[in-house]
Amino acid sequence: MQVKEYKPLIVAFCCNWCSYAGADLAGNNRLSYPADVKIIRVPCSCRVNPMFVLRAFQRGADGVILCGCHPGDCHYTSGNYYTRRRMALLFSMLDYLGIEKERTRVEWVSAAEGAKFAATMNDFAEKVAALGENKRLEDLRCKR
Amino acid sequence: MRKCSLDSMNLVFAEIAKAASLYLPVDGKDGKTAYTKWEDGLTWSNSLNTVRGPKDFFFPQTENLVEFKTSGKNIEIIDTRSASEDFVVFGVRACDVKSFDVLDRVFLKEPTDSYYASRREHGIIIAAACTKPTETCFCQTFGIDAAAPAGDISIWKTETEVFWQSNTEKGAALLTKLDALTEECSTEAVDAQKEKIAATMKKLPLANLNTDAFGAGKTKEYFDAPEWKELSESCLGCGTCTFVCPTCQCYDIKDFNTGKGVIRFRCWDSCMYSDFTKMSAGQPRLTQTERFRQRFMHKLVYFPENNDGMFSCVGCGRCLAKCPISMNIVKVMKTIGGKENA
Amino acid sequence: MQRIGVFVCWCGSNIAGTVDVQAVSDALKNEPGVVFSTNYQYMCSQAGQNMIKDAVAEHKLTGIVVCSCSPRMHEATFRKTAAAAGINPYMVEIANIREQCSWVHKDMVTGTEKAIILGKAAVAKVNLNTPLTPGESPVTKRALVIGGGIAGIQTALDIADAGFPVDIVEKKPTIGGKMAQLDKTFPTLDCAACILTPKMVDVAQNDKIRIFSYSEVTDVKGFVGNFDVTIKKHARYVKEDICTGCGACTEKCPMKKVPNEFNLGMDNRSAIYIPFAQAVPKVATIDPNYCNMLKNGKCGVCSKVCAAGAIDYKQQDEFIEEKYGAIVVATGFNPISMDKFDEFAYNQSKDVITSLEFERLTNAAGPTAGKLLRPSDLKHPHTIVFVQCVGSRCDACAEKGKEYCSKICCMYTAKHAMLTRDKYPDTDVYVFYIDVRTPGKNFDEFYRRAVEEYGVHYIKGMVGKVTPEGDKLKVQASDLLANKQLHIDADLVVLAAAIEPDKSARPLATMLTASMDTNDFFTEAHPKLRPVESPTAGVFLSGACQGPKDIPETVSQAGAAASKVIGLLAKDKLTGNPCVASSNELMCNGCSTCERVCPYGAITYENKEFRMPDRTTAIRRIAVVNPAVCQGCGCCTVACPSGAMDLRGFANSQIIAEVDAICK
Amino acid sequence: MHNHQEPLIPKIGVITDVRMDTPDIKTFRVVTPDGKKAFDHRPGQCAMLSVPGVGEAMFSITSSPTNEEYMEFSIKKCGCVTEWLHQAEPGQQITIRGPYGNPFPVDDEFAGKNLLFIAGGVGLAPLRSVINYCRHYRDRYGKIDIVYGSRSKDDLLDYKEIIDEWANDDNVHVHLTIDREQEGWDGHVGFVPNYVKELGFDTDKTAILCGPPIMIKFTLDGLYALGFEKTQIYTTLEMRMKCGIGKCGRCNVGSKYICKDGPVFRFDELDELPDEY
Amino acid sequence: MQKITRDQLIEKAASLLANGTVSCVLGWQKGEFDYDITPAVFDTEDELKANFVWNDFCGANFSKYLVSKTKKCEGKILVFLKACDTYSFNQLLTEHRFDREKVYAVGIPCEGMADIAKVKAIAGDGISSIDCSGEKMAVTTIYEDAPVMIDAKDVLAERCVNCKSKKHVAYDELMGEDGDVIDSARFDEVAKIEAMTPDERFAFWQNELSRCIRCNACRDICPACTCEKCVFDNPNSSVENKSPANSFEEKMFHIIRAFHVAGRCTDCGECSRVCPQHIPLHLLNRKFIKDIDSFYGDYQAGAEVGSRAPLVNYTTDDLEPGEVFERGDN
Repeated sequence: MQVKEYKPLIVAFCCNWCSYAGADLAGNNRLSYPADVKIIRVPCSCRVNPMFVLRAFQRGADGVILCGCHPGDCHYTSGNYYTRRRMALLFSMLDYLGIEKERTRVEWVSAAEGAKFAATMNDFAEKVAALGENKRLEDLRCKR
Repeated sequence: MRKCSLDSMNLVFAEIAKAASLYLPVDGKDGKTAYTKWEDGLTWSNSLNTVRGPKDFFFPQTENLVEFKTSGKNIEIIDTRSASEDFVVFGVRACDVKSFDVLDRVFLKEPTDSYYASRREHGIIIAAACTKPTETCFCQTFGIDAAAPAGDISIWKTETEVFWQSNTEKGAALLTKLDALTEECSTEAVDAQKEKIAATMKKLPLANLNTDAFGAGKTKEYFDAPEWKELSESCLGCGTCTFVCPTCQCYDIKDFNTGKGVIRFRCWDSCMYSDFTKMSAGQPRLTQTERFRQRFMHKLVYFPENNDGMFSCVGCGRCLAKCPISMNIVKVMKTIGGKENA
Repeated sequence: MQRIGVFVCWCGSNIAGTVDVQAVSDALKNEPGVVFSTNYQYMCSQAGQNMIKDAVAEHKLTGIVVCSCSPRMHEATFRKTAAAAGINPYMVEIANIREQCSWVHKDMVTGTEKAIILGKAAVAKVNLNTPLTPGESPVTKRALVIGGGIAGIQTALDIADAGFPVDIVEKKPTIGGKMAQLDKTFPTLDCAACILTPKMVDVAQNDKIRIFSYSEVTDVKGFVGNFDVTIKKHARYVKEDICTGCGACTEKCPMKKVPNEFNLGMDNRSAIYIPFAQAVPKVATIDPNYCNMLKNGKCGVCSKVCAAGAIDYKQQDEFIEEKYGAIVVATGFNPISMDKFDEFAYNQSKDVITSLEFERLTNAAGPTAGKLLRPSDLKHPHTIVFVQCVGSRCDACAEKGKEYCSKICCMYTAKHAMLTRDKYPDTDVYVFYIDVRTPGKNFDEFYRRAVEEYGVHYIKGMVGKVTPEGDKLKVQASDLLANKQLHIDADLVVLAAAIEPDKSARPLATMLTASMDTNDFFTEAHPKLRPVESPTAGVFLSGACQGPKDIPETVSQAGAAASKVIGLLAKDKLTGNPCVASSNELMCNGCSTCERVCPYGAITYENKEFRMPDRTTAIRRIAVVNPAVCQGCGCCTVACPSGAMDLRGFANSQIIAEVDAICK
Repeated sequence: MHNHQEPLIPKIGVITDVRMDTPDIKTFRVVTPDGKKAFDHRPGQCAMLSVPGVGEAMFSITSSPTNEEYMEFSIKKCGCVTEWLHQAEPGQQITIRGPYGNPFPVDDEFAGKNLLFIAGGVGLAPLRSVINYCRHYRDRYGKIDIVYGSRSKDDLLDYKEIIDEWANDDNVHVHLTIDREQEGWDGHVGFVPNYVKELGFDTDKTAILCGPPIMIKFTLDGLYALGFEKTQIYTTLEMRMKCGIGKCGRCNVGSKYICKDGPVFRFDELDELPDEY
Repeated sequence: MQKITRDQLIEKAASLLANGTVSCVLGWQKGEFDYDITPAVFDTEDELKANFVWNDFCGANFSKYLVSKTKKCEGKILVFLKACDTYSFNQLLTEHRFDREKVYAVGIPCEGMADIAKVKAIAGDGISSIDCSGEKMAVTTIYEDAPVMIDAKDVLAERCVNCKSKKHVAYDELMGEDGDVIDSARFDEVAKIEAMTPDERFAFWQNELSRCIRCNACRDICPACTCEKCVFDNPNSSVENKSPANSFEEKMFHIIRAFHVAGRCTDCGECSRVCPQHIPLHLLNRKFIKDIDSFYGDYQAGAEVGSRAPLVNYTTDDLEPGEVFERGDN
């Protein structure tokens, strides 16, 4: 019997200036990472509303990752500092509600870090895949 | 009339649960009572006063109506209704039983609501006489006898025994299934129980509240009463009273796009919400005062006008207990209906 | 609903090699809003672009999705194509199926699947796109420079040189700043006054430059290109336009016991004074704290001796309102107060001085006419101890001092030590240091000369305590290299005090909504790439207000700031980024949360009258975003609890639509 | 399967034609996928149209029941459903259910009467069904007067039909007016209520009103001044509706449900209702 | 028993009305029973004498009402504020939600408010009267002849057991003595949940949140939730919903609600008080407060007007989101 391989769905929010460019660089260098990762471009990581993160989980995402410029390097000077606080609190709350902590992550990836982008995505996808389907934050109506 | 010992109730529940899902009021960890699906060993709460009424069983807070799938310009309509399964709701108070009459008036009126009708057909109500009414109870105001509940089957509970009497064919059929666990008996103990309950009812603080001032034809008299403003002054416009009310039946129909299709569902709504009557063109009930008035006028005047004098309140007291700011229908009745009502 | 056209690019085999482009364009055909879908070898080519233009015309497209390389490559190209085809350029979205799909995935099936999903996300977004037009605002072609030190002077001269009018606001009676107080400058040892004062004269004589001396900025409104600034000109009780600067009044003034701030209080001046000989503007100023006439109406000598009749005891503070297109902050620095450094006995002995005081002591125009005499007894000091890093590079948790390196101290201390040894070879000079930092051009050579040619004793270690004893200063120090305690009987101790931003900077930053770091240095828009701009558009940074700097660095930054200003003022209109935040006033709470996270000060509040549901009206506070200032980061949109604040081009609904499409 | 008919489950409707009537009103022709009328209706009744995922809304059926081929809906752009519909093209499917509400009493109270229709703006939409019904059974009614006004000539609904057909009928008198002078308009200029007063109708008529609230208010005053009784005047109301069958509680005004007991009311009936519509 | 009496409050209000300082009074109105008290606006001394109450059941926090009432009332409004209420009062001022000039705030001491559920748990159902004027609370029911005497400490509301401050941080006038900020054990419950395994935590919250009926009482009573339009009511927000359609919806609602008030929530406890389903909503808010305190330093919303809330602030060396879990495991 052939078991259908479980493919996690991962939504990655990438800031336009660093991480999205980092992802492009990973592409330029042909550094592969799972196709399960789908990138959404945002101007800055601070544009990511916790609601977007929850929305992704509702709609069936198994993991959500935010990528932004390294602290201190934000194109808008301070955006990622706010991201850092917001997501620290959000992730801690999700953990408190019993949501697996490996499903959420924030990673700082600069435009020069194509390799880091690919490595991060490989690692994240692997961790999320190990957890299996997101059952705790899914909306059954949107079941894939 | 039949009876069984209180100790044998687990067997009785097991018997009922063989053929249908059985729901009964169970005390939760927080001391609050809620209808819970019976599992072996689960005992029946001494308090029948559940936080939420049994309305959900027939008119759930959310239910899917129909699904759509779209592709290009085309739409496919998918009727997702499935046949309801039989279920039994046990331990319903007299007031809550009466609330089904109120809901029937709305949902079974032509054109019949098939979702509700189907559940009504498949549900059996075992009503229990109240043993311990509380200060918020005022079912007597609406002519409801807490000691003689309607329903498919009525039961009375004493210290050691439970007495059974069927009121409908459905009830009789179910009771027959319990023959082995129950025995025929006289009504003596029940009559005594009824008297005891009646005596308690007289002692309730709201025992003298009456509906004389309300009913059909009172629209003009009360609509512009200045007291509405003061009564609604601190109303938050939340939906608590509506959602715990066993007779409130307003609903909203909404679409939910799952990404794979559109689910059209309905959910409880509240006339206390500011968007309830809001249209793109305008809003007929602009302020909370108007929305507040609508709720009580509907229960006390409009509904009786359309339903042979039946009020859409059964005196269950839930809104008295749950309103965050302690504003409720009793205060409204006393204020709007005149002080003589006090 | 939009009429969307989807264009899938093969990029030769770059995309088509791993993605079945036909399958992608077919799959996207049935997405909501899509009325046309095709694929082509090179969408960015002229032929590809023409294909888009034709499709727009033929299918009356309102939106375009290009599935191609990264938007960082060709978003601009396709926006131009859209504009040429007659639809708004912001109705274009790119699905990145090359860098983020075909190039990172090997398998055709996976690649195609992902490309379709990315395409769907782009389609979902375009469905919610709205045409955006960049806002335009006019530019007032005048610059304001706040601070008249070397930074402000250089910036003003450079801007004026390009033909734009500039105003300098200087809070002191004269421009010149710290550099005017210096004696020689490292590493070339040319005299500060000799190179500064001609520039001051240039400023005075430049008809494009106005100097508001003895003035300060009290209010700033507006935004880039359109600042409204209020300048308060303090009453100097002397008519600036009439005073010839002859100095007769200063000589005759009976009140001569006023500490002379130019010489850091080491000598006195009169109540009416001209700070120094080459002051610009060279006009007298009456110090109202000391003038008898102003204090109790008795005296009036200056008025009598003034041949020009320039004295005006009734003069009032004057408020000037002016419009500017750009503002340059050049507020400079000050040495920190030595009050907290009891261990160096600064407040106990006159002979413990700061390096800036030492500059005045060695300056020919200083209190000792350039002779190095110690302040207590005006004797020539034979042993001088220089202490470096006083208040610099302190622990974060220390109660005094600064965490940062003040940068200039190593060099000026080397200068002082060298000059002392040069002029007074009989003097023993010790320099106590933590590190000697000499990274500038010719800096290390300079320092080595001090040690090697001039025999300055450089000792790695810190001075622990200075105790005045008789006419000596007992200096207790450690020599870290020799690992021993030293005791030196010094005649003079010179402290290289840390420098800090001028106190006026903090309130100014608030007025400008320019951000500052914890040390009150202005923050730059980007530490590497935009070092002379403040994050607040139209506000530029010059000199030490941004961080410790020496003169060459200050001058180069001043020039850089000027060139940025010139670039701005050269424009007739400013075209904004249309992807800016905007607030829905009906939902706005006016809670100020958004304002607090905005790095650009783009959000202000106004009270607006609203009709309430019960037909009454009420005044509500609402946020207003200035699109000319907003840079579109979107931080405010998340801070806003009610969702009133949204970002054009990256709206909540658009991002959610993308999420939904990806998770479909 | 389920044994009950469910009123809340709609049918599929296909938009077969879209006509741009005014800058913000379009008229949609709707049939079932097999090209028939979705259901029969009476003049003045409404239908629930919906776009899955966008929402459902109640619209009056503007075509006459005597049209046996299709239904028409004249819809003004004012909310998300209407906005979506305005973008729709022929061939687009939507959903439809109904008919809802009470009709105008065309076969009883109106029979044999002279009729005066007064409409403003998109208010003509519900009346068009009645007018065409009455025109179809022309001999059942007396004289028909139609007063119709809009902001401008371009905002007049069904202008072509009015000019080409209604105005040419026997004993049908069309009185058009626009709010402000306009080039190419040689008809009456002024607001509907004033025009009604100017025209000065006899009270031997039944009046049927539909339009914006402000127009209704002043026209009523005018009609009363002319001697009309409340029992002679009808109108049709608009309210937020969800179910259309008198259950969801939204369109409740006093003891009436607009969707079930209305939308057509005679003014003496409206007097009994609290002023909340 | 409260230290300050009803009569003292009426006297204070009456004198402020009489001398024209205020034009109306925001106070507690007596209800049908002795515990169901309604916030109300009183315009005259007679109204106050007839209907004003002050006892152990006057828990309602009036701060939020100031947002709407100050817009409507012509003159100044007198508002009685318990110490905990003053924090909400300040927080609303920080967010410019009402005009301070239109309010005359009188701080009143509070000995803690009673939870009627706890009273009923001891005295039983069918309460006919509650007398809080004595040392002990005397509760009479229709089922017993003699009143049940209850120590007020035994029936204190959870938020009062864990009272965070008896100090008034805002007032124009203070009646009685001011208290102190209390180092309460309010985070113990949170810590207990943190100590559970993720599965236990999930089960705990699933059980709690699945009871939510989305009545919005928690939001509508919350003094931090004063949005002109809540995202959950806004059809354009994409997250609007009226009902718990699926267990996700309640989680979304409660997480986002808690997040929106994070750093602004003063921990007044009204949400848990009014929840008809007895969901311990304060444990969500307190989690954020606890995290904020431990990640970014102690911060009490509303302690002072104009303070910069942790989520609109940052330092360059804040901890990374990935580090929050490591701390949680300690």
